[in-house]
Amino acid sequence: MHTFPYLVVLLCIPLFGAGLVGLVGLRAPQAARVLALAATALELVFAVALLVAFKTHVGTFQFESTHTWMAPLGISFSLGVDGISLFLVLLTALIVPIVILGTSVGEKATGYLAWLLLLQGASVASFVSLDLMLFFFAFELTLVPSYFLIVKYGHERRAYAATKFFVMTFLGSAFLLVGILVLAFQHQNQTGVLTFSLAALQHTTLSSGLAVWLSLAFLVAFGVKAPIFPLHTWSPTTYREAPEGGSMVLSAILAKLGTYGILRFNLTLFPHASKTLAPLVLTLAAIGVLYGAITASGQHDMKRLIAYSSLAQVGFIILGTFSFSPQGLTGAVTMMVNHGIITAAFFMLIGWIAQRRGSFDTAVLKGLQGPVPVLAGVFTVTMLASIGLPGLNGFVGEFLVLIGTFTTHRWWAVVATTGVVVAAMYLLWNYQQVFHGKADAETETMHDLTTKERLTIAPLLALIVLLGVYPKFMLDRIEPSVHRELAGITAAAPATAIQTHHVTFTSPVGGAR
Amino acid sequence: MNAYLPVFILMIVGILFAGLSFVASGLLAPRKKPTAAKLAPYECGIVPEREPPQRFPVRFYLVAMIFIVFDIEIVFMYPFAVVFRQLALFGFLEVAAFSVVLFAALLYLVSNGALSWGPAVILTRGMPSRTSESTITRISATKSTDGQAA
Amino acid sequence: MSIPLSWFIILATLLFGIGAFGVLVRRNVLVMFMCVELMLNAANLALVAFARSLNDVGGETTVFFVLVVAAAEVVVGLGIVVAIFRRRHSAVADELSEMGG
Amino acid sequence: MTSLLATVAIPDLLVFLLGALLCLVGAVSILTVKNPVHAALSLVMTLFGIAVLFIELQADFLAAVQIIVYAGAIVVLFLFVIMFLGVDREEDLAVEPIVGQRPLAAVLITALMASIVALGLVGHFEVGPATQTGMLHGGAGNVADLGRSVFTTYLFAFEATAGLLIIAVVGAVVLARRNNPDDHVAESQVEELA
Amino acid sequence: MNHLALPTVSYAALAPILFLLLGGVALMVLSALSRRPLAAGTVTGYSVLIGFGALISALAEYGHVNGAGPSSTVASAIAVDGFSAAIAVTVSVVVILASLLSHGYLRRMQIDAPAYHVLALTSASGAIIMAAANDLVVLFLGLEILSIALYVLAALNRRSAKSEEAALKYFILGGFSSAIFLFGIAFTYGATGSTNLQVITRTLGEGVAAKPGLLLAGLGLLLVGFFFKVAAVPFHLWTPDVYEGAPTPVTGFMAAAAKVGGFAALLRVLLTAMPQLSTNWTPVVYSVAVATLIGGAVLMVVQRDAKRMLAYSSINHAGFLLVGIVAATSAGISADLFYLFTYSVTALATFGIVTMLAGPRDDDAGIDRLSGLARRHPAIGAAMAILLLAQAGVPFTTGFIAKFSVIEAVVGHGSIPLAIIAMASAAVAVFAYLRLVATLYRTEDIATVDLGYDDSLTDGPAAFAIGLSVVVTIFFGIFPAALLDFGRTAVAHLLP
Repeated sequence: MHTFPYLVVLLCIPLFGAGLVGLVGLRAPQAARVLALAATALELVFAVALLVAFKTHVGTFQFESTHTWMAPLGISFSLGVDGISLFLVLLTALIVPIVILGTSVGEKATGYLAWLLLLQGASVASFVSLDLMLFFFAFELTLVPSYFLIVKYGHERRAYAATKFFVMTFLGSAFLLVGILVLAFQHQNQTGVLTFSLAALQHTTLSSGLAVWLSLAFLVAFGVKAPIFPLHTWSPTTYREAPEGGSMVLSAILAKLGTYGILRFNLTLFPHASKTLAPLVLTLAAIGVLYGAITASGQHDMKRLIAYSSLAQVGFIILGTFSFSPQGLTGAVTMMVNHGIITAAFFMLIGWIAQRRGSFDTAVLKGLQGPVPVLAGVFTVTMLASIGLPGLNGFVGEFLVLIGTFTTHRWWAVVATTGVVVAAMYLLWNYQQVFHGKADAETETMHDLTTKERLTIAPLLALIVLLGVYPKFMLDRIEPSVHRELAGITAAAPATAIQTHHVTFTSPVGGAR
Repeated sequence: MNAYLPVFILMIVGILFAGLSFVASGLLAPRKKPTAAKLAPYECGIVPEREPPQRFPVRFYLVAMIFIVFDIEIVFMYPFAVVFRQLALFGFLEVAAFSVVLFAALLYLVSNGALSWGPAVILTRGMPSRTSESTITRISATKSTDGQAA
Repeated sequence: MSIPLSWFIILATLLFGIGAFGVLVRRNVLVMFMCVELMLNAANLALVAFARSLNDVGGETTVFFVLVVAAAEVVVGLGIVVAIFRRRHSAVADELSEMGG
Repeated sequence: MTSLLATVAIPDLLVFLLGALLCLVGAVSILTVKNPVHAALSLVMTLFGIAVLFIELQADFLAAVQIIVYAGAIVVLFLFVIMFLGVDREEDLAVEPIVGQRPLAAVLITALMASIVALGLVGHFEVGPATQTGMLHGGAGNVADLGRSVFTTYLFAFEATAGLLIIAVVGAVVLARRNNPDDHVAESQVEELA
Repeated sequence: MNHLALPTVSYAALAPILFLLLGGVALMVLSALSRRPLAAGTVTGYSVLIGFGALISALAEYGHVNGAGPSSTVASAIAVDGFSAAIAVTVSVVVILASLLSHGYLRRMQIDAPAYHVLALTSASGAIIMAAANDLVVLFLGLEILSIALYVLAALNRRSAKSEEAALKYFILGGFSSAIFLFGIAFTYGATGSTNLQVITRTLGEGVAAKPGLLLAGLGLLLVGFFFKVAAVPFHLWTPDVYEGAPTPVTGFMAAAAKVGGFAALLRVLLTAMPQLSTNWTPVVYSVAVATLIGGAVLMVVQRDAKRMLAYSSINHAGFLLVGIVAATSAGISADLFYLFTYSVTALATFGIVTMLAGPRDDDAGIDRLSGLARRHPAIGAAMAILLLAQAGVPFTTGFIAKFSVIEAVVGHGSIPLAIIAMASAAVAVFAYLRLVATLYRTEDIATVDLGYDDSLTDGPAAFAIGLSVVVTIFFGIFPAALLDFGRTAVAHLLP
């Protein structure tokens, strides 16, 4: 079929854009900024075009394109997009231009822009790659730009934060690589073909023990990135120390790499192991929800607060993913997108507040409502969305996740619901702390959002409302893919214990049954 | 082993000779131990303020090189000489190649003045080895280029 | 019958060990070189002993090449020592001449 | 001892003991003497002892070569350099020890030697199949054997040694130059001295 | 008595070695005969030509082997197989790049160019001899040719006392390890009755070798000698000092040629001569690999001197190469071949850039010299960044493919823990590399030390070589198929 190679284009624009910006920036930083905006705008255009061309109600991968690449290593260059990855690609394409518009890191911004574009390219690549090694390439590639974004443009303790983030994530992906390789060799032993293509590896028969081990290896990698509860320790520091733009990208896009990876690879490749591990993961997710919510309520620093609240949100996403129910999965996907939009808005607003008032500290910030009503209004809407107020986009995902989880794993759903309540409490409390009350002299002098800023935040706000009132638009495209996923999970034959001739594994969770 | 009887006898004789000469020197040499002043190099009565630059010119070192190189070559020549009839032309060519390389090495050494004897250049010009000027110039040179001279 | 192989090997090992010890603990570079030579000779001894008990010429031939290697090593090593010494020497001379004016 | 006398011919035993004694005394004194000149002389002693052992092993030619090359050339070069540098004064050229303390070294080395000997004993010092490279005659006859193997089996090695000699010569010349190229006056010094 | 089996010599197979060796001799004669010293440019051009000659003949040998299959020549002292041809190709590339990179340096430092190139060419030939050696004696001689020439080269920077100190340290520990190696040869010879690798492996195969006693002693000593040469922890103590003290281009050459030669010989001895003993040597290599991976990476992080840091990074790379040996499969060998080639290129170029930054005395490569380099010289800074990222193993560079294929091999061999340890060490190392890259792009507090290198940054040949290496690094990082196949075909024609 000769369709327009949307995905390849979506990959190339930011990558070449990054190089171009880097070169131009040496001479003319201003031109670089314009160029970067142009590139991201073009990216967004093509992403929307992709959305338009995307066939609704089709569950399978679309726009698939496979080229041989590194044949000796069995790595192929195969791309494809389905309802799950579609909106994540859109999210990526949307957030980055807004980041470029809405944040600034002073004069020497060339590197900042180039790294952002590279990051965008890598993220899109990992969302649309159907070859595990290609995914791994992209997954790794996101590390480098993120590291430099943090370490060069972050706040005081940026070096520490960047190191922590980098080392933890890389160690996680070490397990991922080994896991992928083991899986590939299993497949090779059974079929004699060395390949990393998702479609092929899907049909590898694994002894239940081995499957559990592999799925754990994958979980560690993605869990660090997401982050899931015990592996989250890097995230508050990093979100806090990263530049606002960095935090936006990290929380809105990179975190989704983790959740997406779990949804796409763990569930597809190790359905049974995922079922075996479900109790464990669900528990961790529920703990994450509560822990995030409670810790958040103790924060005085707004960025850390958002960091912990998104830990809770990610907990929800994982909950939905491992509920193995259509609503749950759909909710998870929806929530990835919505959470991306909401946190991006949060971090940008906080950045603007800090610009004006020079602090992230809720103890310092008081009574902003008076001097900056518009900002306060926008913040209110975002916050309500994040709480999950019906009619705003936050609601849809949370609701679906809770329904889905409740049908299959009741008690975890109950725990999570309490998490929602706590979340509502701390956000409202924090809100009234910051925006109500008596503004001090310095706060009085703050000026409200400029037109440029209003235009920058407008799209996010619009989406918050639109996706809240008309979620069907998304759900129609997501559900078919979700159903396909679930069909694959349920259809998969019961695990048969295969003893491979050189490696023998035993399950950590009593898997060998 | 009998073949080596003469060797042993020679060895013993040599040891005896060495021992005797030590004893003799002990008997004949003056008893007094030389003082530090006696051991110091004689510079017109002035106390030497620095030791002489070198004991030998380094060129002797190159001569030693030549010696070693040819020593090795000889070591290989001997067994070759024993069997060269069997090795015939082939063996001859091998050794020829080897010797050519060695000759090249010799050439290099000679071109680097390993064998250029005779009175040294500057002495014939009759210039003293180190005058205050030379020292000053040298120090300034070293200062300008290689910061700390120590 | 002649001396058993094991005696030679044990002796060679002893010499080798003494040489290695010297390399590790002596501070005088020249003595260190000598200890390396000692180790090489220990290897030679072992080679010849093996050659004899194997009644095989290979070991003795190897000793030849070891000799050449040893010669080359010594030449270069002593060359390095000479270079270092002359640098230090000149340094010393400079200081003294500074003092002397 | 009696068993030894039973198995080993007396002259052999004597020659071996003589050689071993020379070797060990020389080796130990290399370790212990302070003055490098003495160390070099004790090295000569060891080499001589090894030559004696070569004779005991009927490798006469190698014994001769051992004396000629080692005692005759290499040690002479050592002594030459010692004199040349005037390091017969103790520890003039001391550099920091490459590896740390003596006890550690002693333990390591002892362990090494012990394990080697132990392995040898485990295998009863058995050797592999005999005469794979070529026949080896005893005494004066083995020069021919050497010749044959050097110029056939080990031909490549023989030619490769030429490369080694090249390196040695070039290296010696390069290293013997004056140190600091900026030190022009000193250059003339060397000219004058040589 | 008059019939003596004279060895047959296939000069085509020896061509790469002969090119380098005789090229060196010829250059020596030229410099001896010429009235005034040869111009640096002439000499550089000459040795680049020699390198090309070696490269072409090596490729020819490779092609010939692919047709005719592996064989041996000069009384089976030299193996004529894909492996040695591939290594010969690598070494020739190293020679070409190294001579280009050293050109400007030799002029600036007033180093006797002919001597330098004679030594470099000869020692490169030593590396090829090591790889092609089918006889322990030949291997030993190759090792010595390589090492002794490097001792001299390390002492060539006459403006810094560090250089000679480094040479001395290198020489002593090198001689020490050579002696150990030789002792190992002696025992192996005693236990198997021959120094010829094929005879040895046949003897081991037929089980007519001596009881494991002497054999294991020999194997152990050989391994120790090798570990010294390839700077594996805990035998690496000489590496940082030597790398730091030696003239920077020599350090680059050392890092490339010595590693290639050492690992080639190690691979050949362990995997073609002593596969039967793998149960004995695998645990040793395994544990040393672990130590090397971790030690290299961890110590790398704490370095404040670029050359020392790169020294430890080379140790970490050695760890990865050892991992490839643990996976004693053809996949492992070909992975190591790929790794050796790509590592040599990137390491050489990296040191080439450090050479450009070396001051007038080349005795200080502190990291602060690199600080903000990319601000002042974007092109060089970018090249350095790319090369460092390649060494770090970032995707779309040869470094990633190399690490990946090694890991793939070892996972295929089934030792998962080693793979995980390797990746973890890579994680630590990557952090160090990234920190250095960040230093390159630092805007604030750009180095205040006097960097007297602005003339050296306009060093044509070096710049060309670095650019070439960067292109190679990226191109084969994105399209590695050809190079990987090259390695596999080479291993397919390995002399048994």
